Amino acid sequence: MAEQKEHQNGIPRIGFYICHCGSNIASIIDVEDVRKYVATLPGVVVSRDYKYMCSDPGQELIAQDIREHKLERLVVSACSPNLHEETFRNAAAKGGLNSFYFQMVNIREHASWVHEDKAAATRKAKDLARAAVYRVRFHQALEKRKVPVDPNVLVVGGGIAGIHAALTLANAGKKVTLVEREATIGGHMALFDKTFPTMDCAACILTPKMSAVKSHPNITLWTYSEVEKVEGYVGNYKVSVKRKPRYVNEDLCVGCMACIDACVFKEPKFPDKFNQGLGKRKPVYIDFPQATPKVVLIDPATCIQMKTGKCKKSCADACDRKAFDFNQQPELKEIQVGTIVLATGFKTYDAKRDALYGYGRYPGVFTALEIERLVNASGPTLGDVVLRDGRHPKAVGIIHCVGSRDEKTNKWCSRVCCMYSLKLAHLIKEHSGAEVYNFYIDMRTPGKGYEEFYDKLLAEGVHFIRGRVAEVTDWAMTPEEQGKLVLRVEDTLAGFVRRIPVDMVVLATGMEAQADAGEVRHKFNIGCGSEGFFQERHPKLAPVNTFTDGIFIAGACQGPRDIPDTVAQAGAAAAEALVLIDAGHVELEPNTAHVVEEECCGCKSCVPLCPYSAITLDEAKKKAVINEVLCKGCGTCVAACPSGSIRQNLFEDDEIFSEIEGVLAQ
Amino acid sequence: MSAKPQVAFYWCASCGGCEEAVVDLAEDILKVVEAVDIVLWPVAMDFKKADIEARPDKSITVAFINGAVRTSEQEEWARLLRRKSQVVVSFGACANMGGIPALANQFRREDLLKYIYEDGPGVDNPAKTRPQASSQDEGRTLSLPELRNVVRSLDQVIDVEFYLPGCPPTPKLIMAAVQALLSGQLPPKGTVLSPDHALCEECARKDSKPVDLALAAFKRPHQIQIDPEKCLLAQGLVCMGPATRAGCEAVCPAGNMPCTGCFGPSSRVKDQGAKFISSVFSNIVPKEAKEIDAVLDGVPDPIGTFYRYGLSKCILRRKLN
Amino acid sequence: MKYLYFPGCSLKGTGKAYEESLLAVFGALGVELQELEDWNCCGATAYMSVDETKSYALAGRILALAERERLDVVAPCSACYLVLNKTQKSLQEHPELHRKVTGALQAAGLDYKGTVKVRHPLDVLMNDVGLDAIKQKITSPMAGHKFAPYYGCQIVRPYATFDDQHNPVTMDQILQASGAECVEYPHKTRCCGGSLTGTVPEVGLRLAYILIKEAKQRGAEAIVTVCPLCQFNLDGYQDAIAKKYERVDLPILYFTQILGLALGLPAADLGFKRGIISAEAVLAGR
Amino acid sequence: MSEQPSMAPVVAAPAVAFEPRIVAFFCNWCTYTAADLAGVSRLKYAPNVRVIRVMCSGRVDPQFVLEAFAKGADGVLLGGCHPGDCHYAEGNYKTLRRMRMLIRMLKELGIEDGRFRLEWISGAEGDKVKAVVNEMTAQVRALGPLDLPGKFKEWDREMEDLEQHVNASAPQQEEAHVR
Repeated sequence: MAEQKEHQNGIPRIGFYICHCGSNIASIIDVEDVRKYVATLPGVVVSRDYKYMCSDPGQELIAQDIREHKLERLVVSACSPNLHEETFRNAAAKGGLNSFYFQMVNIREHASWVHEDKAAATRKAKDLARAAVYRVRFHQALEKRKVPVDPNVLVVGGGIAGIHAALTLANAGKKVTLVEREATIGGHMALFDKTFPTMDCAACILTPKMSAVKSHPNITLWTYSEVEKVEGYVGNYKVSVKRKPRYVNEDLCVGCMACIDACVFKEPKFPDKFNQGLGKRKPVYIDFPQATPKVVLIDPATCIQMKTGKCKKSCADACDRKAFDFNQQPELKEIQVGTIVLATGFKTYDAKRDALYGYGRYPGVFTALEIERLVNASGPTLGDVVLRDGRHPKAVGIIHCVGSRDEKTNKWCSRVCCMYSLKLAHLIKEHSGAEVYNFYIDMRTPGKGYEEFYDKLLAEGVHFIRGRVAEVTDWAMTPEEQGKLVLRVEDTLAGFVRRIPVDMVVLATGMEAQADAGEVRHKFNIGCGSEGFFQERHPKLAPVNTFTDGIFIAGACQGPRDIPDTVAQAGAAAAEALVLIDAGHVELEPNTAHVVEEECCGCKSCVPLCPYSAITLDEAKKKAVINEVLCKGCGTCVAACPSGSIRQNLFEDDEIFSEIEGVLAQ
Repeated sequence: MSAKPQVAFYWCASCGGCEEAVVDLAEDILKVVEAVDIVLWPVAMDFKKADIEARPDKSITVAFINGAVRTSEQEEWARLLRRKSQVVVSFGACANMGGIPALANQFRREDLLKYIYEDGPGVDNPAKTRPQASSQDEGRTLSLPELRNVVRSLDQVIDVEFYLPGCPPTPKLIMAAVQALLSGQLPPKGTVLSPDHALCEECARKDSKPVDLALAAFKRPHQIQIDPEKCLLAQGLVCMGPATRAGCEAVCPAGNMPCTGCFGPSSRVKDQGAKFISSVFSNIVPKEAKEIDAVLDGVPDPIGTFYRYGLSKCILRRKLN
Repeated sequence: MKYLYFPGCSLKGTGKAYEESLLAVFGALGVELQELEDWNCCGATAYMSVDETKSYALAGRILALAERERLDVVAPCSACYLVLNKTQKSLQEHPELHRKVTGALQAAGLDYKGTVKVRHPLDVLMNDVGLDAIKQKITSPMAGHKFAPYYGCQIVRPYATFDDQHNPVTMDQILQASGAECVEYPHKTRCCGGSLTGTVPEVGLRLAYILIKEAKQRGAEAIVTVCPLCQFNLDGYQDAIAKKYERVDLPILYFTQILGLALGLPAADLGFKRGIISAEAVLAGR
Repeated sequence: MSEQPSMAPVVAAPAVAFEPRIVAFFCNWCTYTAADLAGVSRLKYAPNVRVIRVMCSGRVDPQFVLEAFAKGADGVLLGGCHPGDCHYAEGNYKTLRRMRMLIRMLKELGIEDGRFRLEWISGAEGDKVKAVVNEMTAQVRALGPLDLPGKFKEWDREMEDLEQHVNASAPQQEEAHVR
């Protein structure tokens, strides 16, 4: 339906369109009423409602009206501009109208979806439409800014996500710098023995990719390094990376490990972080045999030479390539890239927080990651599943959802724990022959071959008890419980409380954001959700984009996910980066600010307000000047210019004042 | 009727400073007198209201009206002169923005009258007598002008063509305005007859203003020894210069006093006080509300500081109560 | 450091040993306790279930009296601590209730704005005094002694204000600071039997028996607690437990008594004589 | 002189219940996104707020707040990213500083506390949008209508008689200059 009329005394000719969005909008907002009302507003010559404005026919309707009715301005009432502003700008352009003669009204996310009172929601829709109609009169023709995109890419994080993204980009011929905080790439996946549900060996599928990274001519691999600072904007980022000292020259070391044998500590003595503290290592070490790069490093906290300067340095003597350098200093490197993929991963939940599960109090309680190392053929026990006192467990209880789906700790489902618990149950049973009990709230096995894997475990005779474990205790109430850990649980299928005595308890700890995710996101100027994971631009339609253009996220830094999903997402992030690189340039919103030279008095009030140093004082003219390339369009200087001499495209004073007037006019 | 342009001067709620400013034209006033016929100037010449009422409408070429409008009498005069004049020039800060009298918009009329006629320290009025709009005396009815609830700028009462800013306008600006009017080369209606950029442009201290003021405290002029060369804001003084229209040639800063904003804002700014706040306070040092508040305590009278001449033209116009 | 002291009925009656040792210990640590004047019954848990609003008013009166002194209130009895905290929280969260209660208080010439903080002695020792300051004043460490630290239910549930809800450790750390050892005691917040010993004795006694037996089995020479009702239950029913199950004979002490000894205070000032099960072994050599 | 009650509230007891009109300025990156999230999550909240989108809370000129009141808003809500979280590094600190002064000014000019509110709401806090909007709506509803446009009219009514009086003596054919 539509109202049309001829217009009118100097006010631009405005077309107004309101979207039903199926029933998303129309079931709450009386779109016809809004359409009729807006038709009465000054300047509006066409007012229409349509089922789906964003559809091709919807857009065509606009383009046609622009031509037929000589529309000079366009207002669309639909969903959030974050979703479809671009769509309707294009529709305007198709009709021959400058894209920026357009204003979008958000009546779905901000009205129909959040209100129940139809009359009130309709009133609100009218107010918002009127505001846009008032505002759009003042819009000006603008062009997007084009800036070139540097084809080099930075990938942060060398887990499976970062590895996959780096290789994808490198294979496409782009130069990639991969920065990893630890001494080796591989991330959490390198800790695993097998991967569910196919049970293929994690090392077998991961290590070829790790060495491909190392040898790829397009990849520069910087491990033991951290990003210090990021400056610039999409297409043009300047990144400072700190390379931490290994005290071993990376270019000289060939990973023969003769130095480790030669170390003055004859036996490994210090807790081995890679093996979750279950094994020991020397002050000079390599995380694991397939570490990439295969370069040793020295832990300055335990190395005698580093601590006292009084060691005979047998390690250095054993190195025939003279790779040791006890005076190595941190090095700051600067690189230029156009896009960045963040794949900084996750951390596991601290099991000590669930005091009743006894982690840290009872030696028989383990985290899942510790078990991953115990069942690993190259782990500290070479795959032997043993308790901390060396005994072999006869019964093992796996508690699901530790630090997941819990009002008191983390509310979210960590998505991987059910599946890895099944995997560990299988491996523990296989390696030790123990009885294995899984204690679960719900079994969540949504994935290809996942449910089948669960079926297989049931057939293998692994026990499944549906119930959340209340506590793990060493309090024996019967002689059979003596010397055991007892899991007290309400079996919700059987309908009574059970006590299951076991020798080993495995806590299936959930996934959390990295402890420093908050700092990292500040460095890269992206957001975090309330759970602390990096925030994607749109949960469905832009899952690897962030609110900062040119910065993409992949893997568990965005939220809990398993390896297949992580790899898929890493590929997606790489593809998004390639889109920018291959386009060669990006178009930036023209919402920059500029100083009107003849109005400016050179008071400098604006200069210190700009976080990007885009404003400077032209010393000859004594006027402020804004560098449009550096300006990101926040408008802080515009609001603060005491003589109103700074303007901001798309957010001009008269645009906002008329929006205020419009939204309140009755 | 003479062929010379007919000019009227009138004053509403004002201190007389604007009249002084006309006299300050010095010998130039002779040129003015030669070029025009003055048909009304209560401070200097003896014309009556009846003389004006008797004139045909629009027979006065230009009327210069200074002072804020607070009483019914001022309103009546303003409306009368509007009717009789082709051009009305709002003259000086009080006519333009309410001026100092508009600070009364912070108080209710009743509270003001009560204070002045009853509670003030020097008042001896046991009968609590107050002036009445109409009263009887020996059989005659005496009337007094009504005191309005709101102090208004001239353009809140009548339509005006031009504005001469300042408390008072400088002789230079007055002379330029008169010449423009006489020559008939008139700017668009609504123009303020002074340069449309901020005062810093004209201030000798401008170059000494650091890029980043980084203010951690505000001072009042009596609290510090003011450096005669350095930017006053940089010394922690509230100088309204950046938010005030140029044209006075920065006479106050030249006299070692901060600008108090009498020229009003630039044409791009609706509310001088709000805009000044936005500019100067955005850049103070602290980041926490509590610490910010401690800095703001250094400006004990925000309205009197940011709207010293402009409360009538504040977007909110007056205190609500 | 100065606090208001709300003793409640227990510390003046069955829990006299708690009061004596608490006052002695706080005195030795330089913490001043000023007894709240004209205090009344907190209403404990029983009154809440009879008439909630009135019981809030009853506890509200205590808070109102305390607010006038502008000091934090120390409530050593677990029931008092819980009731006062609950009242404080409920008044804060429910304006209607707050209005009713202040109405009642105003009728008695009182008022309550909601500013009082109710503190537990463990909280004060840990967070205001500090472990380091305590350690510095230890003159006769309790080396060689092993205790089962028992917190009971009320100081950590439902409000865990200063310690973990399921595995509180504050008392463990204070006992360790005094030189003693704490046995692994997973029963530390399990029910002591509470009022059940009076109403359903077979359940109450069983619960108490488990606590005592487990503590002894784990090598503790005494259970150390913070709650006068727990202390009374566990100490007073050991004969009945002996008749029904077995004789355990484990002393039940207050943590302030142990800390007092370590601070070098004379046992006579710490109420040791008041216990039913003799604590001779703990006092040996002192 | 007679006392005229022209400073009294213009609005008599309204026939229908008073529904506050609140103008909100939300920054694009945090609070606007949070409002979108509230929508996507189908949270329900009071329909009294009208959002004006700005890129950063730093773009919000105190003039906008005053103008919103003057044009009839009963309340003004300003939403930005949490301190330290600004998409533009520090825009929200600048907002906070100038708005602290604006708050003082509003107080001096008799605008009640609850009518202007500055809130930090991150893109993930859809529930906070709901809570803040509901809370502020209730608060402003309790304060009653501000209705500055009505007040302005009411204030100027004291000039009407005289205006008519002066106009009455004006010649008919002349276009009167008075407003």
